[in-house]
Amino acid sequence: MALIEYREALNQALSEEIERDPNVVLIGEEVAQYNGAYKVTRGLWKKYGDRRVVDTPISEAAFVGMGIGASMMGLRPVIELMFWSFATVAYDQIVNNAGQIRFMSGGLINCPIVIRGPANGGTNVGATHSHTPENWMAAIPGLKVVSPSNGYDAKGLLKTAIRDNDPVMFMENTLLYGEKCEVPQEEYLIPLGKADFKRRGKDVSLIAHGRSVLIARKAAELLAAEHDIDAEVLDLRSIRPLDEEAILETVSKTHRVVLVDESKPFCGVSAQISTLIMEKAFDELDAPVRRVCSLDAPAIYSPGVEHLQLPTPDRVIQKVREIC
Amino acid sequence: MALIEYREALNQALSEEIERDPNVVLIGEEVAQYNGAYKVTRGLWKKYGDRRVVDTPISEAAFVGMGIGASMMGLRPVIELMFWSFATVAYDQIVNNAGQIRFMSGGLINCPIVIRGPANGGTNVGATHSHTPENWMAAIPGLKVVSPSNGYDAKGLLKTAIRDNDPVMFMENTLLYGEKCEVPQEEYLIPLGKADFKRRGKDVSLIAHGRSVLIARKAAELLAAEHDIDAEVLDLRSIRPLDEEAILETVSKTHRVVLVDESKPFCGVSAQISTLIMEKAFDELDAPVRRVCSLDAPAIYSPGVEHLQLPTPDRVIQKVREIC
Amino acid sequence: MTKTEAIRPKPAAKKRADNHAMAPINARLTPEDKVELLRQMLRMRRFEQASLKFYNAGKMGGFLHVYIGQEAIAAGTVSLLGEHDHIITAYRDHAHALAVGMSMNECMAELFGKATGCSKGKGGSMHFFAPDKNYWGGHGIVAGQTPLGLGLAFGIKYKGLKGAALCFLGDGAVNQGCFSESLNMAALFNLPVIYIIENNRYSMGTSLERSSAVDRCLAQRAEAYGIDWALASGEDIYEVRAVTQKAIERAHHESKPMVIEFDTYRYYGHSVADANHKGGYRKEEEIEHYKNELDPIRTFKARLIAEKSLTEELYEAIDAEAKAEAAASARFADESPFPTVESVFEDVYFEVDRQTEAGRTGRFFFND
Amino acid sequence: MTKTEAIRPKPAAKKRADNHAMAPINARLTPEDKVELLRQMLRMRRFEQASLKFYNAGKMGGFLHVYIGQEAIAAGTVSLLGEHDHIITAYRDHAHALAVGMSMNECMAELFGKATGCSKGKGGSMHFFAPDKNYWGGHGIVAGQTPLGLGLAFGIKYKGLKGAALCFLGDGAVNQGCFSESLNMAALFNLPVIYIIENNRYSMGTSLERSSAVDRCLAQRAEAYGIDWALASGEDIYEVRAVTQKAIERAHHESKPMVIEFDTYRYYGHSVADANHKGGYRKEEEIEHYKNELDPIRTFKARLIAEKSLTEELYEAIDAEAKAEAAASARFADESPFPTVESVFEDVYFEVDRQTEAGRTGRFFFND
Ligand SMILES: Cc1ncc(C[n+]2csc(CCOP(=O)(O)OP(=O)(O)O)c2C)c(N)n1
Ligand SMILES: Cc1ncc(C[n+]2csc(CCOP(=O)(O)OP(=O)(O)O)c2C)c(N)n1
Ligand SMILES: [Mg+2]
Ligand SMILES: [Mg+2]
Repeated sequence: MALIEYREALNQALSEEIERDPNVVLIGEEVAQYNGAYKVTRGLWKKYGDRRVVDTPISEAAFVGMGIGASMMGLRPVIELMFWSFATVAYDQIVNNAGQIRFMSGGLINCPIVIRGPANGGTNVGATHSHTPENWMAAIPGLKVVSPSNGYDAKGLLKTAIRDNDPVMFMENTLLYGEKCEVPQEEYLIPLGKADFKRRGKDVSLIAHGRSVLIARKAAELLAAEHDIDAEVLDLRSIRPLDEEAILETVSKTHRVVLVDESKPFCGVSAQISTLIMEKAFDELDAPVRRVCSLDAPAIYSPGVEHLQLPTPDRVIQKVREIC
Repeated sequence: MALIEYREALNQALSEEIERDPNVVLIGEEVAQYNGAYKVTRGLWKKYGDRRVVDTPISEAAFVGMGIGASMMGLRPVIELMFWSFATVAYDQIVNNAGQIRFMSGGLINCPIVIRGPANGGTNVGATHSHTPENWMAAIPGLKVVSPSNGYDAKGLLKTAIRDNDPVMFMENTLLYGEKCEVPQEEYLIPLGKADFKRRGKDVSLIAHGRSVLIARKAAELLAAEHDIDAEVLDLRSIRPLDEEAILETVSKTHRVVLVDESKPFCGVSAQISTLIMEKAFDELDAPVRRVCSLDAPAIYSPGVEHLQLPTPDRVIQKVREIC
Repeated sequence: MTKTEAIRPKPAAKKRADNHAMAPINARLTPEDKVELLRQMLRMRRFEQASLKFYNAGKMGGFLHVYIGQEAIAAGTVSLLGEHDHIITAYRDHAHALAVGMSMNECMAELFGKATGCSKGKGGSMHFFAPDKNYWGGHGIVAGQTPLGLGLAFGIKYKGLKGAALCFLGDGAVNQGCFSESLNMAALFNLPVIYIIENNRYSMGTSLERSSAVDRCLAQRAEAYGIDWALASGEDIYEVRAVTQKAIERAHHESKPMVIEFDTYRYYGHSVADANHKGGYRKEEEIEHYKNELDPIRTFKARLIAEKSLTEELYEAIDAEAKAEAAASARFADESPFPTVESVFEDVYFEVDRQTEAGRTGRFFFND
Repeated sequence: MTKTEAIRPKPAAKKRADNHAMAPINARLTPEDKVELLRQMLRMRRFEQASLKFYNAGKMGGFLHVYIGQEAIAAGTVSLLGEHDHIITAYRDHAHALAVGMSMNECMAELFGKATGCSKGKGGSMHFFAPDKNYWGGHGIVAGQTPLGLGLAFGIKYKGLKGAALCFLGDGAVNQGCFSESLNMAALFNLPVIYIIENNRYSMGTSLERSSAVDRCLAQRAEAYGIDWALASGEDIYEVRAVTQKAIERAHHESKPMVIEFDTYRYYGHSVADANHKGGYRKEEEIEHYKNELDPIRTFKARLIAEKSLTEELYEAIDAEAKAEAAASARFADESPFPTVESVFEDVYFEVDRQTEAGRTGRFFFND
């Protein structure tokens, strides 16, 4: 198996799907000649040319909408948002067109589009560029939301997302792009809606997605080493569809849960998971579900502070110890 | 006290604040000469003229942004969105400008704007026009969200919102505009962040906001009459700030909660309230918190079906009986 | 870049009309073809008149935006479309639907919110679709369809087809930013999209002058992007066809976008809510002027009778047939069942509906 | 409507430059005034060169978009502003900040993310603000500031003041829909907003030709809204002042909007990430051409020396002073403390910060 970067894993997924399906087309700002702001699309324009890899002006609403329109006709556009934060200017196209058109047409129109890009804080780019819009998107029935925590998952999930016939919001992470991971040479797919136990444990469940999975794993290691607490780490991988079975499985095993979620707490994904556990596994709980989220304020720029606004292993450990 | 419509109560609030503060200006589509799509601004243009009541083109991003810019300079714009659903096209201005500018400027810039309009389903206007964006907005620290359930509250809360120095998202309801309610002649204000017990009871707490309060009250009546269950009804009035004290008070009194929330369930306001109760009142609960939300799909047009997609007293009663 | 058509020289209207009638695309019409165009316009009108009646009888909910007065545009443009030409419009979408060949039954049933409607009662008046007929809706968010139209054109070009995407929008819709963005991209990528502005002079209660700052006209805004444009009468179906045909040819042969603005007028209110709104934002005389002088059906009928392609009797027969068809569609709609409540969970996710592997993995819906 | 200035006739540049120098707004400048303009440009450049150095030394995070090469625009336009004139720009905002009179200390400290920064370390490079100096930022979302600029103009007009709002944006930003929407509203409402397009020919790695379809130039898009526009050199501070002054006068006296496009160039990359990007999307010779032939500081310096308003010695002294000021600001920034973690909950809600009644009612923050 090759040890490759998360960005390279995504690049392979894109390249393989372009080769596989003539309807796959990449569209976005700087994705072609510039190789992508974060180099996820490196080399693809050179290899596949103008038709398959398309640079756009700074007009997110129009190029996301263009992708939706093209997907209705059977293309499989993969749209890059340079940052998921910029979804704010394309929100109408995503919510009302990608999200509602299948329903409003009584199932006549499909929208097999993928919208992808990084969605995270932690790089000191300030409040407007550090949104984590999983909840804005997953709140909309009709959309799917995926958030891979490592390169292996990223590749398998992105290939699945591209072949999926529904609109998939694919949320990556600039802090993960350079992380390395083993990825097999052979083709593989990872289904959406299937969470993954990244660590088995018996005392407490840490449920997370995206980079928060790394925080949870780090916390789990420290809990084992320093506090004799054996934590299980469940990586949701996709937010909608959601692997409810896996969540309930781990809750009924450990009876204690800490959610780790870089989103803001109010109506964030963690609020939904907590509610789900309340609704489906109330009697399994030996303690209230705890959450570790980003501190509930706009993202601060200061490099001296921003990392403390995000979930840290320390904060996870503290919450775990409150309930263990 | 005069018995007036909810829309008239809002109209009075606008009129009084225009008179009171020369910086208050109403801006939006059809708010002036047409008297508002739902007639909330009726008569105001005629009375106060072009300067105070301004019709705009169909350019939500620009006129919301214009309002934000003007508010930075000390005006108090009250922007009407013909439907809150159209916030999708102005989402960037709301989230990134209204929501972040105070923080990003280290507190140098204030944004005393109100954005108001109806946010509800139930009028058979289809999926794109029936969004309930409380959660999209309240998820953003920096914004405030208000949702009054009757004319008395609507008037007092709107006047407070206009005088508030932070951006307030004020969500009304087309199905309530015609509802009548007693409103005093004298001026009054209702603070944001103060929930209101619309009915006292001891067996179960129904927590709701907006029109769902009416559903909860109806359910409470039926529960009393037919099932001998004495339900308490708490009207949140504002979503952010949130009256956590009142929520915890009722939970510790009844130990059983059903949330009634017209939003979709995934990451909706009800998910946040359920999570809050989990976090702060877990030991007070004798049963899991239950939710009654809109059925989790885009809003159906069909007049024969849409009312069943929204919370109904029947569905509330069913949930209450599951836990009582 | 140059504009294709000068601003309509009002005094020379008669002469212009004759010119358009002689445009090859019109000159080659048989009398039967012409009568068919008229019949389509009549069907639109009778369908919508029936819909108004049943709306007022409480058979529908929400909005009903009728197109009455504008029929020459939908009928004329759609009559030109070939296999690879596609169309998409806003919420005032009934006429375009009938023009592409959707049945009155499925349309009326949709208005009634019935399971037999074209969108199974899920979309309503604003959301008619028939992708099998290259009709992509029916969109409620003002100008939200304009990037989708761009996408249709992108798809056509990507697939190497000779086709055009006709994307309709209103005079108020031009002021939504995504339309400007789309114009820039259409020009930059040479996409075969034709934006057709149906300028009926009002967006709800706001007159054109109060919503749009322009130099000469709305279509001229295309110039800023180097896009060719035309301003034409939307009341004369020959003119509609002649002007649109040029744009389609250019799209087919040069893969170039174009913007066409058609002058037109709606006789009713914006939606049923102000259907009877008179003396408010529009003067009674103004409405009467359009109805009496410029009605697309009336003028076309007169022309066909004058040139003997049509008799009064034939007209009456066609009209009676259209009325009967509309009435029958209302009966069909009325007798059809509502969708079930459970059906709200259908047509949300493709994968769930088909129960593919992807549709069975994980949870998709979150009702408690 | 007519354009104020024809497309720049390159061969006649010399003559044109002399004309601008003789424009009243420039003719009345004393030698001291002129030296002051130069000094401002130098301060901008030295500040940013220092910021680059400390960025590379790991003292900052995130983005750093430097303005080097474009200084004549910020210095020239801001030098014209009076009490009721306001400005707002995008993320390339350091020079505008210094021009309005913000101190290097508070700016550099902001870049370092320190509590002593103009935004208390919360905003960073893209978010400098000084409302007390009529400077409204500093905005990271491309074109997101354009409706805010409209709002500033609305505020000025509403309050009955004689003022203008100068809203800067890039050549890539013109393709965001909210800018087009703003142009329409500016024209419709006759708002005194002046949109200044700083056309440095690239948006990140995309050349103007690949991002914008135009007829003649970007500013000409204003024509579609009946707005007057100008295309001018952004390298000659006299020209910048002369053209901008006309727009300001019009805004003050007629409350009319205007769009100005200034040709300019950035010597460094879009942001630090591609700061040394050479031979990629831009040719080395192109960069050298601008640096050698059109540098706003170099050419203005030469002009002042030629007309004897400046000596080499004075220039060296000013330059040394600017460098020293920048170096001192870095020391100040370095020695300043970071904000506390708790401070993330400050400056979110006015009412909470002031602990007004409204700020004490209900819960505002939701950390578990
Ligand atoms: C983004 C958005 N804003 C506002 C509305 C409400 N609205 C629906 S139609 C309309 C007027 C549109 O006028 P025009 O584009 O001229 O089309 P017409 O109705 O005349 O066909 C308005 C304001 C909407 N549907 N979407
Ligand atoms: C809505 C949005 N899309 C994309 C970006 C990323 N981005 C930041 S600057 C930029 C290029 C802008 O170029 P231009 O307007 O020419 O300004 P310049 O950088 O040349 O000053 C891009 C694509 C963003 N910040 N916001
Ligand atoms: Mg119109
Ligand atoms: Mg640029």
